[in-house]
Amino acid sequence: MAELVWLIPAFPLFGFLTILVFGRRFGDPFAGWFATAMVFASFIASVGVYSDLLGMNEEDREHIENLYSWVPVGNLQIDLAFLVDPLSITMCLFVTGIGGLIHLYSIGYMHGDDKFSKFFLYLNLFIFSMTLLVLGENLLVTFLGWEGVGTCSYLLIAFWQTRESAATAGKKAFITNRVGDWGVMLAMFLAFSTVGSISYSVLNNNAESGLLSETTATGIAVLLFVGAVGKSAQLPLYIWLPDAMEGPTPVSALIHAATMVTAGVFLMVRINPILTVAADWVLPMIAWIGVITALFAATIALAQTDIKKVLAYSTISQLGYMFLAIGSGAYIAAIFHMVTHAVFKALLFLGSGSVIHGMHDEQDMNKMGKLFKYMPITASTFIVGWLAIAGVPPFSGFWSKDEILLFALGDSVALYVIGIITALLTALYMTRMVIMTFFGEAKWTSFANEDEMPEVSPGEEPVETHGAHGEFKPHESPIIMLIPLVVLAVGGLLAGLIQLPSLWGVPDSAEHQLEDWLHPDVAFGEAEIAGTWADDHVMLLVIIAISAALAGILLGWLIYQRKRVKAWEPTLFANGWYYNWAVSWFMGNPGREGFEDVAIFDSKVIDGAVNGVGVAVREVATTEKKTQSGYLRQYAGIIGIGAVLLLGWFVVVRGIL
Amino acid sequence: MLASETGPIAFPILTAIVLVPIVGALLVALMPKSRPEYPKMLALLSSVGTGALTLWLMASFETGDAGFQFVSKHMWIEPWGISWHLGVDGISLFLVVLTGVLFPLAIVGIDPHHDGKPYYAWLLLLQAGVLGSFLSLDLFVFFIFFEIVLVPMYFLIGGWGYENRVYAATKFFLYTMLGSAFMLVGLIATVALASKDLGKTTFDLVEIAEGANFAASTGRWLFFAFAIAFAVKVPIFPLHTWLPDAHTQAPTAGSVVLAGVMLKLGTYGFLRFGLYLFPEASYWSRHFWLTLAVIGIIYGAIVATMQMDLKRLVAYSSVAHMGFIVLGIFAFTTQSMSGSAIQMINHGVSTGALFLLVGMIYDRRKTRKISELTGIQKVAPIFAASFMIVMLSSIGVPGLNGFVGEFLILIGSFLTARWWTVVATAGVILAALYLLWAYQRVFHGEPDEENKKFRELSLKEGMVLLPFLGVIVFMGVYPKPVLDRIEPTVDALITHVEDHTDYVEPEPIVQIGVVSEHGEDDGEEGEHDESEDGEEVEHEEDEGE
Amino acid sequence: MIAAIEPTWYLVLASVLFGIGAFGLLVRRNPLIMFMCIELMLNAANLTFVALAVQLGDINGQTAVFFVLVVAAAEVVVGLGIIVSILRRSPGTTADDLAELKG
Amino acid sequence: MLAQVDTFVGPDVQWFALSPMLTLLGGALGLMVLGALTPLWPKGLYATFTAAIAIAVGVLAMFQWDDISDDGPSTLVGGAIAFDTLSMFLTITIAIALLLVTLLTDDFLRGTPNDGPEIYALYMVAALGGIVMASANDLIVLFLGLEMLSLALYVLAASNRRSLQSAEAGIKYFVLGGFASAFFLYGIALVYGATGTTNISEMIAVLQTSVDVFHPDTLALAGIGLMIVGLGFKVAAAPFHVWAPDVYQGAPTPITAFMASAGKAAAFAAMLRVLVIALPFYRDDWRPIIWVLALLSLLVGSTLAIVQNNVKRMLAYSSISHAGFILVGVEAAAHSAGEADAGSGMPAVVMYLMLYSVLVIGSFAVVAVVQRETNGDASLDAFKGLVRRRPTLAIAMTVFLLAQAGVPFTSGFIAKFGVIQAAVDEQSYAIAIIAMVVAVIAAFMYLRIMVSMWLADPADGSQPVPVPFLAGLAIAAAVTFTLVVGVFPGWLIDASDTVTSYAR
Repeated sequence: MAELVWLIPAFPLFGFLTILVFGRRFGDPFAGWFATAMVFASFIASVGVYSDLLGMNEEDREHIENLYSWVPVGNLQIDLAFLVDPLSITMCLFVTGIGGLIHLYSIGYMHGDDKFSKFFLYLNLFIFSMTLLVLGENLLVTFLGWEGVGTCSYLLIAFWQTRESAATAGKKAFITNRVGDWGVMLAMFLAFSTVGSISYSVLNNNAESGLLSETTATGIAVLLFVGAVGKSAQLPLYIWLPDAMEGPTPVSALIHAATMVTAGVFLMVRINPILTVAADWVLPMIAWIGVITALFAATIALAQTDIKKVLAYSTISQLGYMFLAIGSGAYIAAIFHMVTHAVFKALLFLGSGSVIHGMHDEQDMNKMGKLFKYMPITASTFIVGWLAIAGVPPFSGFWSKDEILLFALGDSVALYVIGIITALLTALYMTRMVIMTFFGEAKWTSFANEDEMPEVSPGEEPVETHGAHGEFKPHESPIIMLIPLVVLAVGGLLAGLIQLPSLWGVPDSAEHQLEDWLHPDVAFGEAEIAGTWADDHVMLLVIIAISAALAGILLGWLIYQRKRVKAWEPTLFANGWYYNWAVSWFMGNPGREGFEDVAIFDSKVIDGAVNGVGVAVREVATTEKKTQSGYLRQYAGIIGIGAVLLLGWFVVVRGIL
Repeated sequence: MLASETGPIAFPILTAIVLVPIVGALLVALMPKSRPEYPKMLALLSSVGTGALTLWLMASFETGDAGFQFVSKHMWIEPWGISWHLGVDGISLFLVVLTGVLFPLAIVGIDPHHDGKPYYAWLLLLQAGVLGSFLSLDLFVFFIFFEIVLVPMYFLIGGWGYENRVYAATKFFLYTMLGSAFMLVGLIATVALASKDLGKTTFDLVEIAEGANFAASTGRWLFFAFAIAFAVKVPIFPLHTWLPDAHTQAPTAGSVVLAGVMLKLGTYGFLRFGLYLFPEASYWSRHFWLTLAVIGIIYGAIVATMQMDLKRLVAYSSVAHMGFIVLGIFAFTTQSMSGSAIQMINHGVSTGALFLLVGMIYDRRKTRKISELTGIQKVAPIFAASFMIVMLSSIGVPGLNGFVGEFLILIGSFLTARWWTVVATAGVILAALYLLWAYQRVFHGEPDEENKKFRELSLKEGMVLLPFLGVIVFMGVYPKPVLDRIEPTVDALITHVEDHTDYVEPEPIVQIGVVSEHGEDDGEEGEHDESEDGEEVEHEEDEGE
Repeated sequence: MIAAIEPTWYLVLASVLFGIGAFGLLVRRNPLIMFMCIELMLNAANLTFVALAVQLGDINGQTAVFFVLVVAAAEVVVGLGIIVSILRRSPGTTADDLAELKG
Repeated sequence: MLAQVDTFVGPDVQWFALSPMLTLLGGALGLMVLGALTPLWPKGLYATFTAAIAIAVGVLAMFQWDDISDDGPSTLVGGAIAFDTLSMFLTITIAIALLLVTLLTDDFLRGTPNDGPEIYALYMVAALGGIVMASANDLIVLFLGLEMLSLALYVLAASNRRSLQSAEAGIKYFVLGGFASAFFLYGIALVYGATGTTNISEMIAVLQTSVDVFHPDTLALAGIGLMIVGLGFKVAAAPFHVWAPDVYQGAPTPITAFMASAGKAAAFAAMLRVLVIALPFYRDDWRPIIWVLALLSLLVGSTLAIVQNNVKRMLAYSSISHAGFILVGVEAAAHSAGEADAGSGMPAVVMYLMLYSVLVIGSFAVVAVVQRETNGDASLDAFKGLVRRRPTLAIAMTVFLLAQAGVPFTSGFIAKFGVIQAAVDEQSYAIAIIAMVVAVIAAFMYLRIMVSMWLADPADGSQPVPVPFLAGLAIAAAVTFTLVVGVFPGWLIDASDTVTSYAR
């Protein structure tokens, strides 16, 4: 049923339109159920297509579904077409799958919000755009989804738009992404001007068949990477993602952890032949940006107190890993980590959401602790996510991260070392987070006691729900929010199975399933690992990786639980190396002043010139006016002078000369 | 009076399209003062009639025909060789339709503060003038319509505008008149010089463009005489400063029309009378215009960011958007020019809608100051939503109309004007900056006392906005029907330029290479391949392989 | 035998008269005198006509003088009428007093 | 000698060909005599009589036109009068001006001591003088016509005995006019000395044989210079324009209208006769001067106009800048003066004259009507909110102003277009562009008047302006003419194109 692929985006679109019209009548919670149903329907459609592809033999697993001719002008023939192949379907599966779960979760989370239906309106629009993005057969369709998800992200970050910070964060996200889009658009232009088409099939074919010159390939690759950096929040454009946590937590989970932010990685994999043809400095550049971002974000995550901020920076860090993978030519690994990360990061976010929910919208970890007792399910699922991201076997994170590091070592030792250090830091800050939230002593009670002071009239329902307040106990979230947690926890545990390495004890049939599945897509670009030193010493690497993870956890345990070691959280980290601060300072001061100057130039100089002409004419006229003095004899004089001048001309100039 | 009617329709529809509003205006003017409601009904009637005619025109337009259709030509001022020569082609068609549709909406949607009668009369005259200039194929006829448009607009701004209206109206009138002063001289000179080639004095655009060939230097002088007038009208940096004042002070309908169709007179003039009459000169001077266009894009956006007044902001955004259109025109590729042609429509729709919305804001709050507006989204979500959609289209978000035009312009310009395009694309970022910032300040946040009373979109207003939103989405999702009608004309125009210059339009050809082990075989022999395998490849693609 | 005076001298004289007339118009305030200066200029023109007619041996130049004289007479009538009407209203009015219209 | 005297035969006079002039003459004299002999005629009858004469003149001129187009141009009365379409075109123009001004005058004089035949008689004398100027084929005749016109206008300008301004206008006009015509006459004399004749046809013949480019005749050149002074004064071209604003403002409004229309037309006709027709062989000498005069008139006229507050004065300055426009046409005509293909300069000029005459009379007519309400005040304030006090009047004025600004679909645009076209055909682009740019400055002045009519609120306590029937008729006629010609100018262009085949 590959030709029915259009159903995948169709369902969420239908949901969007329906809610657009009837949203208010559906209300809470039906609108939510409806939207969720739509996404799951689309998931089922994906599964259908997936099974269909499975049925085919490998080389046929590519189908272009052409809906209609979108922008046809001269040689530029752009169709609204979908490309069905293992990669896009893989993306569809986890986008719609995880998306569905998060929809479900949101029904509980957003319950009671007066813009309930609007929330699901945006969510469905997002899923629609995201599926377009991954299914697109050419860069423009992808870009359609690309901008679509960007817009939804803007709308959802600023969902609670009455909050100044939320509105600003939304704007910031959109504009920062635009900077990346600039690259994507130019990449399209370059592709068209050299290749004459922007459809993946043509581009990749030309790359593989050598029709694509190295310079062009480099150009396209780098420009697209600029876009990816924007969308996937890498250095130097990551600054929007931490602020994006202003949005409702499900949004953070869905858009800013699981799906949208991975679009950049997806795009890189999608065009991996071009990356391969491009100049030999492109891939290392990507790898280095990735790994540096990973380390950088990890250090920042180490010192955050806002539970969501920690997860945000950890997301950036994990995305860095994926780009490290891309840069090392490990496209499979990148996708693998994307999937596992999507699962456990969504899990963590939803978990944190559940915590925040239970703590009455408290996000500061300094006011939490000991919550395991009050929300056991949330806590235990959260712990699964923690172990997964920390890279403890057999949890999914371990497998994907390990594979990335393997390839990184195949590329260069430096990358590997930094990767390992980052892994250690990851384990550390996640441990810190888990302990501060679920273990240690309950810091919120003290707040509660404070609030029991008489001036707060008992029974009054607090309007502003920021910060833990009196007469409350952290409570476990409703079942509807727990189901997704559990499902994802299972996923977080098992996701590794889709791509097991060839190790002792792993049945051959289970090995490298993802690799085999994605092979047609990445065959050209995938780096060759077999035979390298790294490949020969896999076992050793595994041990190093595991020890790093455990070291991180142990360290965290010593610091935050046992308090044996003093916590080292420099303000430099807490403030994110002051990078964000510097950028906003630049925008706010020199940037703004520059704009001001231009505006002043416009009103003073350019418009001034125009009005100046008018003034000048008036001046001339007023001086002329004096000659019209009204005195008869002066008039006669003027006439006489005129006559003399004329005679001068005629007699002297024309006559005598 | 020799008459010649061609085209599928028997009666001179184009002449009718121009005359109906004039008649309407006269009738409105003759209405008795005692019945204040009649003028509006009458104006609506005539404008709707005109709109219907234009729609009929679009319906019966021959797709794929590059030439002029429904041509109607009558000798008018014989001794000067001037004829009433009207015709429509792919470029002008949609501008005519836009003009036909925009006015009824403006008349329904916005009621004047006072004196309905003259207001509607001027509005209808304005419509007639704009339609006339879009349809005329005779230099003289074009000029008189191009010029007459000033008068009703002057009175609309001056009579129904805001605090600074007289200043703005006068500035608008004189500035534009100054531009056309040069055009008139250039126009007459063109005819005089062409008469030597043609052996007769005629103002007929087609005859001159096809028959006359000016010496390079002469053509350039003449072209610049025309170009000044168009550059003021567009407006191209640095001749733009009349626009913010005119927009800010004009009544809402005035702004809508001004942004919607009148600015297009400039860009349309460039296409029809610049490139068509003086291909050599316009190609020779392309870098000059490209540079000004790009400056306009960036500059307009930057200045827009700093505006305190919503209308001024939108006005400066127009400067930026029109810059894109000029860029596309002077890039001389099928994509870019088609993009410009379609972007004229898109900008007309989006910016027209924006001004409509800003006008509604003003009617409710009696202020356009961004600083005095806040939190409107909370009190009027539907209003905010419609504003959001229009804004996104103006930002150029894919799936909405604004993007299609900008994308085509840029991707086409990249072929011939690479570095200009690179800079212009950055303008897309700025567009997001100033609009989103303004949106945040006006709609986000908690509403204060005054803004709490902000009225939600009324049904009537919604009905007026609906067509705009419909077009915005449709053109973004399925622009093919429009492009199919525009492209042949654009191609013909480019061929015309190619015939008169050494310019050859770059046309990238798709090739499919043989995938070998590691792409060892050099792309050279592939690069310079002939086009036929390119063709068949395209066919394969259409079938979806 | 007295040497005949060259016609050229008459032309010079005429131009001098014309100049005097013009100069007088510029320097005198009394409307009547200004008016007389105009007459002087006209007669300078007449003199030129006659002199040239003699020089060219052509009669038309002299006939022209008669027309001019008639015209001059008519001017006297009109001019005096206007001037008198002003002087009657406010005696002793000079040309410089009539400067209400200006700018 | 005596034998010759016996056989003396006067020149044969084609009385019918002279009928327009004779009609006017008869009308003037008749009105004077009858008016003197009979008691005061009933209201409006003098005007009706004059109007009838004007119409008759126009109709007769049409007849002449047919004859001329049948058997070509010729000269009358022993070559003193040129009998060609140029003169007839101007005759018709002046007749139209006379007609409109008469209609306007009737009500204006009501209740003033001048409410008698004299004014009308003077109109007709002036018109006659103008026609003689336009059709003179002899410089002396031209001078006579000029003086007829001028003397009549002097009197008319001063005719309002109640107003000191009128008297001041009269004396200024008279003294300066006399001054200028002295220059003109002296110029004629010098040219006569150089060519030995005052007859234009003979002059052309003489110069054709004798003119020597390398040793130009200084006498003739000086003469030309002096004549240009005289003509420049009459057409109010800068720097000889100084009289115009004061006189136009001071004189009674209908008379101003007559000066600005018939007076200007006749003067420009004379200029064409003297320079373009009589002295084409010196065209390279005098064309630059015309160029400069045009430039100065355009600049001075439009710039000074925008800083005025009196509408009459504004229109005076605008008429100066219009003179500049017409001079652009003369300059164009100069390029091909005397050649077989006379170019489009002269037609453009004469057409401009006719169209502008109607426009300016219309404008002043509105001013006159408004003045009646504000007892003589013609300042911008007097026009405030006119659209509320009398919409039709405001609309009419708007039409006239827009036409003067050269907005399409009005006669003013056609006029400007013709002139610019003529200039461009002769490759004098510079002056053409300058003229168009200056027109923008002038437009600002027209906009100012429109603003006070449309956008300013009427002064409180201002009553609706009553429009007297005949004046209304004149205004309506002017508006109709302006718009009709603006849309269908073909016939007029055809007519004006014939003036290039003038009598030589």
